[in-house]
Amino acid sequence: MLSKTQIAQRIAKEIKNGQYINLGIGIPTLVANHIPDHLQVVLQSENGLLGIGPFPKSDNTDPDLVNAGKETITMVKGSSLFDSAEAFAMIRGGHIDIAILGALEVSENGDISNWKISSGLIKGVGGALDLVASEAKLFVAMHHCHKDGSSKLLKDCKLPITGVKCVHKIFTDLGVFSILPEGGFKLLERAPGVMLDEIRSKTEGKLVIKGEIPEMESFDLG
Amino acid sequence: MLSKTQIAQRIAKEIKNGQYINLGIGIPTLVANHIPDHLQVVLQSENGLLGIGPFPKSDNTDPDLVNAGKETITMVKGSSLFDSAEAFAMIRGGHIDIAILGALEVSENGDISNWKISSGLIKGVGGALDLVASEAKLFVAMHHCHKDGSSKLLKDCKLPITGVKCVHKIFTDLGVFSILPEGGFKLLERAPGVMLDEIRSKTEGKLVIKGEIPEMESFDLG
Amino acid sequence: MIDKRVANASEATSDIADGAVLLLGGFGLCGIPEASIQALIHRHLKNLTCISNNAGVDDFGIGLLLKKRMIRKLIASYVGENEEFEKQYTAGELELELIPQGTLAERIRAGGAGIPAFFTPAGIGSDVAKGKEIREFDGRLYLLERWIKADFALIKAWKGDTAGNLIYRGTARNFNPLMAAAGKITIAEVEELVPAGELDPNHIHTPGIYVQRIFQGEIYEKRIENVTVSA
Amino acid sequence: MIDKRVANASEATSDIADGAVLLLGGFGLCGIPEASIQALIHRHLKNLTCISNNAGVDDFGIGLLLKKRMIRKLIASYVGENEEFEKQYTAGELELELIPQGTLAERIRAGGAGIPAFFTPAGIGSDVAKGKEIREFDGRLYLLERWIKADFALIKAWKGDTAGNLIYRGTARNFNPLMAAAGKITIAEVEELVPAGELDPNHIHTPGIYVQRIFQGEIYEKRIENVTVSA
Repeated sequence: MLSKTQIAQRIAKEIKNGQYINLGIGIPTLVANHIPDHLQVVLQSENGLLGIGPFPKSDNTDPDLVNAGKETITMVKGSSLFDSAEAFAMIRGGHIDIAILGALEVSENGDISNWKISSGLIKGVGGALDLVASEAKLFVAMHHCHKDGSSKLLKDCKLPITGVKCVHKIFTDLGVFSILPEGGFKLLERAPGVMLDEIRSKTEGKLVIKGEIPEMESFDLG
Repeated sequence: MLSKTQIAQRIAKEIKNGQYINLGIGIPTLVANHIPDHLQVVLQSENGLLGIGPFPKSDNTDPDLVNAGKETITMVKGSSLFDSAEAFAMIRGGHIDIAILGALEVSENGDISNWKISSGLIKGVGGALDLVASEAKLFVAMHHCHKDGSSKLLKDCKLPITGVKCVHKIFTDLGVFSILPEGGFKLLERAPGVMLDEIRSKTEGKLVIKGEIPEMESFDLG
Repeated sequence: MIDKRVANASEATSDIADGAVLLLGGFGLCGIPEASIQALIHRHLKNLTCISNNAGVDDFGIGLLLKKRMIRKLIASYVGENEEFEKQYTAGELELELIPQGTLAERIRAGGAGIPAFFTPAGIGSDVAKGKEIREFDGRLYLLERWIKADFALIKAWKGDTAGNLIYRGTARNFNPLMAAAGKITIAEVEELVPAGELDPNHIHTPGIYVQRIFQGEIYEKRIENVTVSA
Repeated sequence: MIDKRVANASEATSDIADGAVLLLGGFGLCGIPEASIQALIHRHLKNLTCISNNAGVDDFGIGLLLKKRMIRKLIASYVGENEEFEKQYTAGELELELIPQGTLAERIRAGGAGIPAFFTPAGIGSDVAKGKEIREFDGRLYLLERWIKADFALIKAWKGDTAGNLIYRGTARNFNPLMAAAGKITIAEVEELVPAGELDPNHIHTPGIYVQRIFQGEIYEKRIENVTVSA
């Protein structure tokens, strides 16, 4: 089973040179720490920045410089600042290559539910609806199950849906999955030490296992 | 009969403190020279400038600074530069108070035709369609008649229409006219020395003359 | 140039009345009109409609207006940081309309730009699309969204000049420029107010035409919502 | 940061092929992509669709492409300054689509921003509205306009960095930023190309994400269409 950091590390391996990427709140934010230095990629913050840098040193926080999670950040060289309409023009207009989001549920046909809900009340929709409706390749980063043990990989989403047929790949603590065009979670990789039976038992939606499923390449577990 | 400069001078008297104004090509451009110094007004150029200043001295022209007529200009203190989408957002969004345009024809219900036409070919529509459809008060500056002597104040426009029921006031070499809600050119002022009969004979559309029509206040004829 | 100066936040906001519809700039607590909000909480306003990306926190930003029960309706994309909101909402005292963040931004931009409606893909298949016209363009589905305009826009910039031209700083820009254009009366507060002509026309983010009143705020707390630092 | 540099205009435009749809920045002769146009006229391209506010003059700007008969269709708001256009148009060799300037700007902006269609008041009652959907919002009539996108956008800025970030100068900005976002491949030429990090992020007009290729042009004639001076 992967830690949140390891899920982020695994997703980072998907990133290619020259890509513009939007990272959602939670595990996706951690991906930034694991993008190899030799890759030229740019991280977008949908409040209005291209070129998110590392978190600042404690003596260098700037209240006028926050990411979409309202966390203090820095800017890398070559950044640009803009307003929120321009930020979403980039997203809606297909200029962002990859969006990495957390989710509460994903369905076997690629629907996603990721609205913030607390005691039955939807507390926010944020920028996710625009991201999932864009042409960006959508990666989902999440735990395979809820805290009560129930699966997040479902036949149909039970929570309000954020977007339909939009998820490209799912990265959980148990493995990596793609969504098949005809529906179904296709298992691509197992997390180190995780057995197929565990994935089967924890996946409520249709799971497709074809041939030998490789174990994830081991990586720094730090 | 007024000269072009005098028509511009007369229009300038309509301008009030605090207004944002778009001046079209031709006579409207001349209005800028006659706005009283004590008024705080801002001239917009729809290619992307608020705060047009006087034409530059001959040793001070800048190819990167032109107005909507592609003429070299200067900027006043407090100007701002922006792109053409923003310029028309200002127009369409109702932020410009007055638009002053030239016209080929105006109809008695306030329609305007002012597209550039040469030998039967429409050579351009420019920004006029956006201006006439905006909430800006529309002033038309033009000669009362075409060169062949035919009237430009018509019952119906014969040329392709730029905008319907949008003209607020018309300033010609013969006088000042408003458009009545029920249709008709209401004569407000005569140009110095111009008789009612001349205006009657040169106005093809419905002319409304009620009571004494004052002669325009004399102004600098320079 | 037209002089847009007013003395302070109280004067700038004095004609905001019960039932007014307000646009409030900022993202989280970043770039919010602190001074205008402070001026409002000293008055006894009722039934405000507040349109802002967030609802502040309980003791800062729009949260202060919520606490004083001045707000009847909130239009936002995310209100998860505000506990007071939940209390009033559950008690049925507060109306809430959640709008996807990009759609919220574009609807406000449309309001300022005179575009009464536009099509967007955001929300297709979700509850957001309920009751909205859906149409296919080039093989994809889009839904129709309307413009948003308001009686007043309360915005915050870094520098401004007396003609109302504004420059923002960092990500404190966010919704402020869009809202500036969508307010019938736009009230801008700045950290530094300079004479017209001192700002480079090429660096201005919000042209003065969108701003009806401008003043320099006295103190800016600029509270940080989530201080996150690296080792 | 992603390095968008290419050697020169020839390399930048080498894959523009017959039948391509091009957006060309500039207003009149102000802010036009001089170097990219020069590179194109040395090739034997056919059937281009050129979208630009104007058509240049006979011996400069888009007029050069017209003279070489590379253009099949022109989409513009005003072509009155170009005689060659009239000749070819009258001979039936050239198609022309005239679009109101603000609608042209907004359609291109929509193309870049992923808005497939929007309503605008411009053109109601005129020939521009023919065949278009008309709808009433809040008591006024508006017509539906579609986005404009292109295979390539050729734009010109003042300063740029290797990451594709651009700053324009004066009114040479005009259509360039909108077109940058609406080109599938956007080719930016600049008077001065600097390393990423040298431009203030707060002064950038076009974020580098919209630019796929950037180069520094060699010489800029910057011809003035109408020199007008005061006494």
